[in-house]
Amino acid sequence: MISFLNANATIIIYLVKIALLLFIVLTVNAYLTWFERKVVAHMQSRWGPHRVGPHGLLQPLADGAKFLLKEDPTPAGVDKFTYFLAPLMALALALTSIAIIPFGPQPLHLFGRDITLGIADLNIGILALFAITALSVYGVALAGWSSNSKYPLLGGLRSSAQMVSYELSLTMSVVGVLLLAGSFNLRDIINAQAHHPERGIFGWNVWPQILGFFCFFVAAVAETNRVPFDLPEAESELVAGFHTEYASFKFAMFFIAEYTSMITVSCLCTIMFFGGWLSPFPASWTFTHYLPSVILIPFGLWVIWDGIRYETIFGRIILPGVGSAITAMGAVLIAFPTVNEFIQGPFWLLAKIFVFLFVYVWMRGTLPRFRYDQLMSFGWKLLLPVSIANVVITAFAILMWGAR
Amino acid sequence: MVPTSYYLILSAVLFGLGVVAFVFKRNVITIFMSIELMLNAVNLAFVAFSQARHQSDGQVFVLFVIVVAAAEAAVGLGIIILMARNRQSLNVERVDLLKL
Amino acid sequence: MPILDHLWIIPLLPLLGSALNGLLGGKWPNKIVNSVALGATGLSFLFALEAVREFLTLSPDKLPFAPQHYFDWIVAGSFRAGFDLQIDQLTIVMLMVVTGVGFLIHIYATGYMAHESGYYRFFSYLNLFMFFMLVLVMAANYVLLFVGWEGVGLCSYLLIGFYFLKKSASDAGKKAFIVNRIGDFGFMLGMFLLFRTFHTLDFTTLFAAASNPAWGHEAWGQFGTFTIACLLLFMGATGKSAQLPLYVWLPDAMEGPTPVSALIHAATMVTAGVYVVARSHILFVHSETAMVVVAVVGCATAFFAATIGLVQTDIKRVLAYSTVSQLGYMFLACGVGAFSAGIFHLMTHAFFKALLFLAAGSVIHAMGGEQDMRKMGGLSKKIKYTYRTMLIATLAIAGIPPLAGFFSKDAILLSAFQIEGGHPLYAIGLLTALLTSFYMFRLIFLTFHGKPRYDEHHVHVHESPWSMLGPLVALAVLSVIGGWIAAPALWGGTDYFASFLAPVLAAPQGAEALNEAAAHQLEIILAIVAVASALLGWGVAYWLYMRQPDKPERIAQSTRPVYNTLLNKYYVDEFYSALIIKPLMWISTNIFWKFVDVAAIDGTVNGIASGATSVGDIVRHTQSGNTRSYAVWVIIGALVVIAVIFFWPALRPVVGMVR
Amino acid sequence: MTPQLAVFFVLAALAVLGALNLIIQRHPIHSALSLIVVMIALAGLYLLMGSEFVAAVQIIVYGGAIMVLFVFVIMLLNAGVEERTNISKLAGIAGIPLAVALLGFLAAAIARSNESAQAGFESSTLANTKEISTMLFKDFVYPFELTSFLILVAILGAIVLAQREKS
Repeated sequence: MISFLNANATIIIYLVKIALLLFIVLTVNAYLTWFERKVVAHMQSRWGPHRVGPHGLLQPLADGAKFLLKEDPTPAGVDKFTYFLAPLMALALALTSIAIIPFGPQPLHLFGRDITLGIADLNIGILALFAITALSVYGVALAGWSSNSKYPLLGGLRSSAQMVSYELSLTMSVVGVLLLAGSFNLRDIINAQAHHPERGIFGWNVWPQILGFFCFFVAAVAETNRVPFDLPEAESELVAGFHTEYASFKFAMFFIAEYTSMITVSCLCTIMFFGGWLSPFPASWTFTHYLPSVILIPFGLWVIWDGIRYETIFGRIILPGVGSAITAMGAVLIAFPTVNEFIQGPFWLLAKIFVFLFVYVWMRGTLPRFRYDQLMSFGWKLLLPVSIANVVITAFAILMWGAR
Repeated sequence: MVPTSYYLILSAVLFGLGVVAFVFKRNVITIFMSIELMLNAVNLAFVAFSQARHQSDGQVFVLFVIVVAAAEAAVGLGIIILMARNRQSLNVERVDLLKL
Repeated sequence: MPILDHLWIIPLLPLLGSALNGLLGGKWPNKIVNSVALGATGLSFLFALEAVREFLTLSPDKLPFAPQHYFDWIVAGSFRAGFDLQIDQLTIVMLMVVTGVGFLIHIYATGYMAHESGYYRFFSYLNLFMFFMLVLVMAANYVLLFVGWEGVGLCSYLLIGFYFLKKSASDAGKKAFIVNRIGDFGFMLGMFLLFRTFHTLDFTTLFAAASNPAWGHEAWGQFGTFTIACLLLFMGATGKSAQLPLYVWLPDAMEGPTPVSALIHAATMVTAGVYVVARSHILFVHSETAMVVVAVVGCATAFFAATIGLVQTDIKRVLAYSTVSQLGYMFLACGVGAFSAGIFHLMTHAFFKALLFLAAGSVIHAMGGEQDMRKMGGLSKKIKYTYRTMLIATLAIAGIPPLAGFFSKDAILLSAFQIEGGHPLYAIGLLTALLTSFYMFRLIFLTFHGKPRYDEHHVHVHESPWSMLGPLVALAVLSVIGGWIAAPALWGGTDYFASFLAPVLAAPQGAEALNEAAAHQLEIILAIVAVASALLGWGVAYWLYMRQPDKPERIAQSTRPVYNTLLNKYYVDEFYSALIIKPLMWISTNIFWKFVDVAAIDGTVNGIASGATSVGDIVRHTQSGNTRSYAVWVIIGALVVIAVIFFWPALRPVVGMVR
Repeated sequence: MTPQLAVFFVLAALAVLGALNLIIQRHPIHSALSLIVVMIALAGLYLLMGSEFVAAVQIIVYGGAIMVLFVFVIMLLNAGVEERTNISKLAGIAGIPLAVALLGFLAAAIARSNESAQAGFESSTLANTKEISTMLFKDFVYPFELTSFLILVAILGAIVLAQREKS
């Protein structure tokens, strides 16, 4: 047994990592929906889900069960193969793109092996990512075409056109960062932002690349068909866009794919422009290393307090447990400095990703939807020129006074 | 360790299939695709040679070929749209005005 | 500024005048055209005078004056032809004749052509002619001389055909052009030969090389290189100067306006041949054969033309034939080695023959375009000045002392007499002189004396304007005094003309043959004889045409065949046309046109075209318009290419064979 | 049977099958999908050869742009199953044999090529991208500019062609 493990450890480690990542991502997806609903609800001064479990925390599980158990009708006259292929493609590609994201600086030392955080560490990382996003158009387009119905067709047309046009500016807007980093590799890009540890937050790419960041974020939102660019699934005009004809789990696939790509985009934004796992504070401020526990412990205590005075018995049991667990985690970090050191990178990374996800939701809650021609003219006439200009300016600056 | 000739033969096969498709298919779009297939076959040969000789210019040429293919696709598809619009058919054999 | 350094001005002025008139003159009134043309000619005349003055006052060490090199015209290998102008005594004589007489004739023409259409065209041509003539006489190498030579030919063509709507006129022009081509062909061959021999065509170097005694007999012998070259050059001269057998164009050239006949076909252009022979005398004197040929041809032409002149009735044609015969005199002089005499006669002849033509033109003008002497008569009262000037000219050409013609003709006859074996030449020359005076006085009598043979009502005879009479008078004066510079030779003095030309031309050879005294008295005798013959001719003419005017008819009746022969100019034109023109026409019609052009060339071209069409008809069907078929064609092409590459080792030898 | 060889055979089989499927399928969309498969397989082969940049570009441009354009046009024109007309005799009779002959020629020409082609090669990934870029912007800069101009012209042409004439 042990010998077998040692024999092909790498493979096993990879499998484990993949499984773990899948689990995490799917869970995060699920709770992202909950988070979104909550936030939007509070923005609209509603309660949002709160029946299923305390604060509706079990709502995602219920949804998942519903997706799995619902009947899955296949409309008449659809092109079977493509009809089934489309959601698979969408989900597969979305999940694959996560695999390229590195989640932490130094490898985890376990069983006498270095286990890097993150699955694939390609030296054309960002390019591969773009390749995958480029392919993800097919999911939508084919779904729209294959379901043999006019609304999906229109949705598919729209989305494929929209994705192709925004992909250009997406790619272009990153070139500036690539020029600064001089590499496609995501780790290199992050490290390139740590040239001056003392600058902290001011060393990040977002300052020199503010234009690029703007373009990138907008284009990314459009790529993911989120508000305000969610025309492919504009309820008011296209029923539900390309996945009108999809039910139950195939629909779930599209759903998960969308949220996963949201996460991916957030990761990319973080890594490209906000220094990935770098701390916003100068490296010399070692006391900031206790920030995770400083955040975790009060939060845990608040959860306990909130749980004790919760209406339902169930809540009174669950919430304090969760709260104490969080508090314990904070305590552990204080207790073991090595663990604390190790956690710094992932902590900041996740924190930034969380912020971006919040921004996504925020936009969803506030912004109106574009009209189609506005969308196109915005993408072609504003976004693309600006991003190209950004490339030119960056290249010029690097040539003039080697801005690295 | 893959011999270069394997890649070359593969590219030859793909090219031949592309030619077959070019002659065999009637749908303009498909014919166009077969052209792209041939281009890809040629690219494969390019990359194989450049890697075998450790010279990068082959890959540069691949980039050029891709760019040209993109331009060609843009124009060609525009033409196809026009054709479908004017003749209500995508069958090349229904479009035989290409003569005196 | 010394003109000698800027000789190019002299020819350039007429060119400018010609360009101005030709390009802009169409819009201008006649006055401006006049002023331009006359201004150009007159100015170049003045410049020529100035040049002569400077040349004569040139310090002896500068002589001979070096040719002025302006720019290289042709440079090919060792061959070089520059635009070089030279000036020496011979050139001076020609220059004076050309510019002076030319200027006078220009003045005359302004009056004569006043009512013609194409006025500006006429003067443009005339100035152009002046330009080329000046280039001809001032050229310092054969090539440039040939340029002038061809140019004057062109101008004579243009001017003979001036009334190009008249068929006879345009035909005459073509005839002149073509006949001249024959001569020019010989001339060019001569130039080539000279270049091949001397590797240069510049006069100075060429003559220097030619007079080198090293040349042996094979060069100077009967069929030596130089003899051939001289004969070829002489062939050109016969063409240009209307000698046997190429004289036929000159009489027809009378179709042109009279001033043209006067300027080109009497005074200047036709003498170009004589000028060339004199210019290249160094070549000629070395070659006995060439000299003999020149002498004989000249002598024969003189007599021949004179006989024709006897019976012509067209006033201008009489003059034309007399021109031919006078030119014959000049060649006779050259042939017997008396180049200076020839040039002298050239000059005097220019004076009186131009005068004759202009006077005849005035007569024609007076008669309103009538040229037939039989329809004239008794004009002497009506047009006095014309009559007197023309009489002077006639006396001059007939050789009555002390007028110009006497001295020159006398000098020629003398030198013809003096060379060994020259007596027959002398005899014929004498006879020709008699004939000359006969037909000239016949002309005078028929035209001016007797009773009018035209009806007075239609023709209003009137004297010409002064613009025409002025030149007549001037020329009359010249033809009186023109010969006097050579006069002293008669009473033992020096021949100033000959001595003036001496630096260029060798003195007559015959002069040394006999001692001074003998030469002198012989000269006197010959002069008396010549004058006697001239008077005889006069007398005969008087007797025939004044005393009993019906006599000539009867003589003509009695000697009908001879008369007809003369009247038809010995049927030379008919002979030529039968011998040359007809076969040529036949060949070009039946062989070159009908066979070569139509059958062969057109047939080939049309055949190719129709072949292409038929092939296209077959191949067209491959173009079905079906894209898939085209795709298959493309594949076939690709297959062929790849097959060639694939089987290259096998194909290589085949391709090698093909290559 | 080294792992590379195994991967190669898998990808090659994928590519050939995709190409065959392109011919067999009668609906343009399916042909397009099979062509996409071919392209991804080729990209994999490029990765196998170690020219990762070309692989990425292959997928991004071919897969992400050009083929999307095809699919888009097919959807736009709502192209149905292709009709099997046989108007062109020539293509019907000579087409396939000729194509096969061409294929045979190519294969034979390669098969009998010299030994250097038979030998395998070490995939050199190091600094490959950098090398390509330097070459592209130093040695091939003029062709590069030309192609960009070509792209511009193509865009204009596409716009002009595809826009409906205003009436």
